[in-house]
Amino acid sequence: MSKIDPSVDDVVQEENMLAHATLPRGAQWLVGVAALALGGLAVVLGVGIVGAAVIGVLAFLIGYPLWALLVENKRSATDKLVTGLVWTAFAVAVIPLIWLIYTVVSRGAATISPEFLTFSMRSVTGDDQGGLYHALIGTLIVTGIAAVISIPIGIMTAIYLIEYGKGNRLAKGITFLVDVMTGIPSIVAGLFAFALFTLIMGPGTRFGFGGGVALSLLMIPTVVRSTEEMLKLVPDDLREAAYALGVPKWRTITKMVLPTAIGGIVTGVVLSISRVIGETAPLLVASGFNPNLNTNAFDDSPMMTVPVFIYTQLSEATAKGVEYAWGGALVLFILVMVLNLIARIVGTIFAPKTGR
Amino acid sequence: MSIQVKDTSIFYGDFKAVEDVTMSVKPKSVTAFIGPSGCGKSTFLRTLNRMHEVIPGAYVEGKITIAGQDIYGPNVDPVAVRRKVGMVFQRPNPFPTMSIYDNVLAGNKLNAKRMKKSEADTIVESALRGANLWNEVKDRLGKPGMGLSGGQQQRLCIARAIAVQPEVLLMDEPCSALDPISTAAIEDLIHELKSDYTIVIVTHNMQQAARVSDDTGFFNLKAAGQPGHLVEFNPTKQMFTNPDNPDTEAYISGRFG
Amino acid sequence: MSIQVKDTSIFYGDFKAVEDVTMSVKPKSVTAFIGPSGCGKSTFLRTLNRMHEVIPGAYVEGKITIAGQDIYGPNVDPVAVRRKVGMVFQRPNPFPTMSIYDNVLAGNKLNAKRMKKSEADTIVESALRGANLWNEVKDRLGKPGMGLSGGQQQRLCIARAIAVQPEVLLMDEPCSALDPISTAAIEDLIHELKSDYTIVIVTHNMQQAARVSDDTGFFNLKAAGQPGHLVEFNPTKQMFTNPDNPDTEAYISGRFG
Amino acid sequence: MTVAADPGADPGVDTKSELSGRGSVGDVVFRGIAVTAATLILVALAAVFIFLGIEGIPGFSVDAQHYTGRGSFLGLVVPLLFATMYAAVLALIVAVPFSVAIALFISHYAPRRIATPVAYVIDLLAAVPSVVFGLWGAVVLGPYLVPAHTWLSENLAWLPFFDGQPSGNGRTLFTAAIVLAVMVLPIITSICREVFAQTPRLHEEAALALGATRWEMIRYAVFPYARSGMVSAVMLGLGRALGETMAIAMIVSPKVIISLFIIGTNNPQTIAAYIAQGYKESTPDRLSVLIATGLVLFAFTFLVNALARWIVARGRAK
Amino acid sequence: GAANEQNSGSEGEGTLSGTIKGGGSSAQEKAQAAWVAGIQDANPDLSVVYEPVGSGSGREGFATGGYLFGGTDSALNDDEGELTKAKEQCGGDPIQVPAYVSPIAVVFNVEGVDELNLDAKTLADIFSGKIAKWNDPAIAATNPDAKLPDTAITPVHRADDSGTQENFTEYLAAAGGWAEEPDGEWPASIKGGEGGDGTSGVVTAMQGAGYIGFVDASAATENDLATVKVKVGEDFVEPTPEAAAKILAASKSVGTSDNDMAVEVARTTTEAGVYPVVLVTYLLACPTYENAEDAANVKGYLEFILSEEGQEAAAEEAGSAPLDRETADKALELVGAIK
Ligand SMILES: Nc1ncnc2c1ncn2[C@@H]1O[C@H](COP(=O)(O)OP(=O)(O)OP(=O)(O)O)[C@@H](O)[C@H]1O
Ligand SMILES: Nc1ncnc2c1ncn2[C@@H]1O[C@H](COP(=O)(O)OP(=O)(O)OP(=O)(O)O)[C@@H](O)[C@H]1O
Ligand SMILES: [Mg+2]
Ligand SMILES: [Mg+2]
Repeated sequence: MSKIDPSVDDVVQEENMLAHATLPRGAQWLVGVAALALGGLAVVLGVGIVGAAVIGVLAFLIGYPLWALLVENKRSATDKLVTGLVWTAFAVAVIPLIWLIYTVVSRGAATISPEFLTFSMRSVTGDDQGGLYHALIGTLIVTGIAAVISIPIGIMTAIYLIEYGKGNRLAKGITFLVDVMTGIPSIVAGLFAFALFTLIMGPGTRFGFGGGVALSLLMIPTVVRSTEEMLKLVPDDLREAAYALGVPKWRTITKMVLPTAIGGIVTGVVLSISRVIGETAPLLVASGFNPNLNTNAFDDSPMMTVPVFIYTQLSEATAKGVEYAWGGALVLFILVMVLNLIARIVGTIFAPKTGR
Repeated sequence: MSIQVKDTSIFYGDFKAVEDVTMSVKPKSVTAFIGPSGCGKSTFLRTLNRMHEVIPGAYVEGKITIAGQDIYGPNVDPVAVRRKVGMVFQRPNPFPTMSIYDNVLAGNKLNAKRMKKSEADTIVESALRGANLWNEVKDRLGKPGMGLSGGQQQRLCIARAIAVQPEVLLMDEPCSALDPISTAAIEDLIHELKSDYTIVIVTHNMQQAARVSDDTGFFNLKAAGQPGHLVEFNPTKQMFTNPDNPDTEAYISGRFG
Repeated sequence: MSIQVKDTSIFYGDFKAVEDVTMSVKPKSVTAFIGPSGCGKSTFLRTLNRMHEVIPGAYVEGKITIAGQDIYGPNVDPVAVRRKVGMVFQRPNPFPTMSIYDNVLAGNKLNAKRMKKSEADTIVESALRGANLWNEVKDRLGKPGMGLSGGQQQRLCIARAIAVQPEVLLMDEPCSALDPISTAAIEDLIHELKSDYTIVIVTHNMQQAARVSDDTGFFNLKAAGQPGHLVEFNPTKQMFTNPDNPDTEAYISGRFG
Repeated sequence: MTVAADPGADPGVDTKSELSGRGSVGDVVFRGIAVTAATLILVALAAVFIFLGIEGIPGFSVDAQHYTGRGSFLGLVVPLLFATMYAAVLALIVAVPFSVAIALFISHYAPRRIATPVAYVIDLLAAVPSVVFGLWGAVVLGPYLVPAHTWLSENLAWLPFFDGQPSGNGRTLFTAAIVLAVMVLPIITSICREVFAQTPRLHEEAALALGATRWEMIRYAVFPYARSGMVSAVMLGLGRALGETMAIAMIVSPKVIISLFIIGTNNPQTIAAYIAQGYKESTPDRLSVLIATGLVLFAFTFLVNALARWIVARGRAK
Repeated sequence: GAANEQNSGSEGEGTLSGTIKGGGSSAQEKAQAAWVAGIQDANPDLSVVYEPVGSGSGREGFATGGYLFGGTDSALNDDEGELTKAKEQCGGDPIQVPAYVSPIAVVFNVEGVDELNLDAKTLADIFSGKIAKWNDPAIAATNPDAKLPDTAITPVHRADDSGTQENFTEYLAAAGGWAEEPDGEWPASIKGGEGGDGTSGVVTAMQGAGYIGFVDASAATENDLATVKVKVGEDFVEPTPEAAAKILAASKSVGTSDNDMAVEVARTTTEAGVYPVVLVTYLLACPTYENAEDAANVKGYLEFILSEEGQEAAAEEAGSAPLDRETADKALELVGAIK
């Protein structure tokens, strides 16, 4: 930036200091309308809705920064381009999301009924009314077991990595292994749990606890990584302040560090539950299939879960099966929605109070 | 660059932090703001380069003109304002991932102007010398800026701000983490810079205000929870010898007494 | 609680930050450390309550005894040391999850000490009064500590430190973010506390050192990159009128000149 | 504690007891628990590895008929591995820019009123079971993308990805990559969003005060700060993409081949889907082959992670 | 029966009680569901669990004792020692009896074509990719009246390892000169074509125009897919249960012991009205069980399956062909000896 000779301090110079030409207010709307018009024109010319949308978006993405480039400068143009890209990315990505959610909700809602939620598939044939009560309970139990195993191990491991291990060899190794763990294919986790319990409990053991173990294998790395990230964000200042008050390290961690990070940790944990609650392959292998209600996760008999319910219903390749599958999907979806809601509430209650 | 402030009130959402300030900062001079903690000095300073509005819900009422132009006017780009009105913060904030060298050049790089290595080196050296940091860091320019002590970090931030050669320089207690030698160097620097820049500084150190500033503004709070307001704005000499307002006198003498 | 420091050197991994310090801090007195930025004042202060070792790779050589006991001795619990030796940091750092009230009580609460509400209230009020913050916050004790201004936050941290009634109080530039009124209050507080506690303070403000301290230690750097060392440790009066060492005189007069 | 005796006179028998290590039991226990947890992970992983080894190693050399007509284990696993990697990379190419953009959108661009529900909806998406993704991809999205397949093969056939006869029902790697991208998007987005939002205000303000535009502020203050978080987010996404089983199995019409072509009826088969589709009818020998491919996938993620780690470390050293 | 857990199956008065677990063929899933429902309705205190984990896992589970009974689409043999293992586990020759016969329908989706007649050779050529267009002379030869379009044929196979596929390729090999070894896995050497995961995957794939595939006949009916009539002798036969049921009588036994009723299906039969593209699926059980309750339960369950009532239930639920009574009686005799 060339320095303006400060001794020359006249109005003209002051004018060009800040009053470099800017786009008029609402320029984005103007460009937006123009892009929309272009898209509309494309529709009229018979390009098709998707093509027209692409044309419209491109017109906006190019037009807006271009205008800024002509009137303002390159940096402002870049900024506007990125802003446009971010909004477009959001809009584009939201399409499949909304579409998927819409499909699940609209197709699932037709299936869900009190009977669907309270009946199992015991002795259900043909057009009999069945339900996923047994699978829902199974999912809660199996996921619960996975959570009970993974959350303490995951959080304590993250604590070890951030608070104790800082950079030592074991910590480095474990960080690495946790990364590797994220790459365990879910079906391999299932095969592992199945083989493990075949060894311990006898051949062909498929039961709830096995499913829980398989899922926890998939869940732990997510818990560790997200907790780790959150713990890293707690400033060292705060730890030192606590130490300086004569607080032992473990109390500092449990009473100060964890509460400060709890919002993020809970989000991470819920995310990791969400990630495994819909796992199908490992549960198919490890906790099996059962049309009956089974509430004992340690008994050597299979425990049905919602994803497996969905999968088996689908594989029947009947209209009823497909309907039940969508119903199951919606139930799972609502389950996670509730979990998320709880997490969100917990997160807000414990979030650092910045006073802003 | 003269700065005119008229009937300006500053809000954090519903909370009015500063009320009804009117003042006129002379170009190429040093203006100091003093006042008790929480009276809104930092808040007010941040409105002068439109940094206040980056806090969600924060807004400004009134009119502030720099060099005759309303910086809150409809066509004004806050980015352009901030480029012309540099700022040094109360707490040092070097960019954590950058080396010392890159930290100093951060502002210049933003302008996406290609610089020759030699040119860049010159800018870095002169900015660091200006901030009295050159000798301490010249052998480790490639090291991260966060590895410095608090005082060194703050001087790095000052170097970073002056490296882009703004026209106005706002400083929020720039020396509060500095030792006397660095402070003196910065004060000297302020004296030097004054011939090129308009400087506005918030300070708790009344001697510092007395030493470096041409004009002084005294902010006060009527009571806790009330908005801060400008009690008196006068040439520093007059302020420290013969203030208009009895509150000012009380405050200043409380310090010296 | 007298503090004896003998032949102490302080390291960050391979980097020796402070070299060969020997001094004797008198009980129930105020000792100030001064010196240029980066000379290791903060580093040295943090070795007095074993806070230095929380930085990975950091270690201390030499012998430091408090009340006759080697605080780096084999059987000593650093936590117990820190409970006896409180600390206030350079940058205010209230706990973000806690209200003002809980912040003051943090030392007790984090240690899971049970106490009656009335008892807690008393501690909070007296600590906040001591930090000259009571009037400003008494109506919003339940509000988060982070919502205060910088100066208010620092006073909150001082209140938090004195709330646990340590025997030694270390302060690292506790007033660098405070306005004169708060500073004066803190200085008064230091005077008061001195009858109960041994106080060690790092400050850049030489008048402050002169005003509050009984003894002063001057740290300096031979050159950038070299370790800091203790140049002179003497009663404050002597230090400011007739220092032993010409470097001290230069530094002090540089400030006043 | 003001009762403490004059320290000059009393060098402190009682203070000795006060400073010595009583409080440390909690620390030792807590640390012990943490170390145990960390070690448990090591043990679990070792167990998986040993299990895969014991069950899988025989699969390296069984009767040639068990290698899906590929002759040998190597002939089988190389195309599978290629496909696994290929599908994951395609998915990440789509997902990463979108995830970062959406995370930025939530943390820095959108007004709060929009950002909160958007974040919520995206978190929800992480919960959609992979069978549902598979179902949706095969039944809803695939047929919908058939025109896109045709268009790509007509207009971009000079690229090896699109050079050939397009599928008539969209059950291709192209569709699967998009579905996979939608599946990993919430994972990457939510971690990125979290780290973006945690960028210290001071650093953001430092950049803004230097006259940075919003984008420049993000580049200077947000990205550098978030870099390691972003890498681990992507690694998590990659992990999921590499190991995804049901969705790919349900969507893609597979074949054990090495081919870049992604819009036809013969798409490269991934390891996880291969295992899922082979394991139900498997005889012991066949199962050992399947597990051996799982072992290879496992070893491969090991390598990928080592590589990622190395890249991050190198980036930091600069 | 009712599915509400609280008041399920209160009408029965059977005496069997306890839980038995079996597993295997997923093709049997629907039939098993019907049988389970039937036996549980009759014996309210009995729980039968059938896990549709796949024939391979089912045989493995049965051979290692994880399952008390198994269901498999391909007969237990000793290629990889499964039979030996099962013998050890049972302490005697395992019982292997047919459960039912299920027709496999060849389904197609060609615009403007509602009926299609094909012979085995043409089918083999279509699925191996040798015939690539719908208007190929070989197809036209058996369909003189159809308006066959000049479009590509996409044959759909199973992407997973499946008993249906194994039986279908067996048919192609035996009757159509299919060059590959019949197997549950689709041969890798065949270029082109499309794979679908499970029956539902094939059904989904059949949305594409110009597609031809094969699924369990009940799935074809359920999803309204057009089916091919297959040439047997001089006739073209539809995949009906009746036509499929006749196949067993024409097939020869290949059992490895007296307890083994495995047959080699007569794929090349020319008998009128017999449909040779079928899946014969088996039940596995031990001749003796350590636990008397298990023995009684397995025996009771298998007897129910083989009874007329059981066969009827499966036919209704899964569209399978009931066993002819002669076969069923022989099977019942074997099952009746379980103790
Ligand atoms: N981000 C914020 N949101 C809401 N209120 C704020 C915020 N920042 C500051 N305040 C409030 O605005 C008032 C003025 O604060 P400000 O930081 O401007 O004071 P100051 O004069 O700079 O104090 P100090 O000398 O301690 O830095 C105070 O009451 C403070 O609590
Ligand atoms: N965490 C750390 N790791 C490595 N070196 C450090 C660390 N903290 C400080 N140093 C170095 O140790 C030396 C002493 O730093 P220290 O912060 O103690 O100085 P100071 O006298 O307190 O300075 P100031 O007055 O600026 O606060 C400096 O050279 C500094 O760069
Ligand atoms: Mg301030
Ligand atoms: Mg310091």
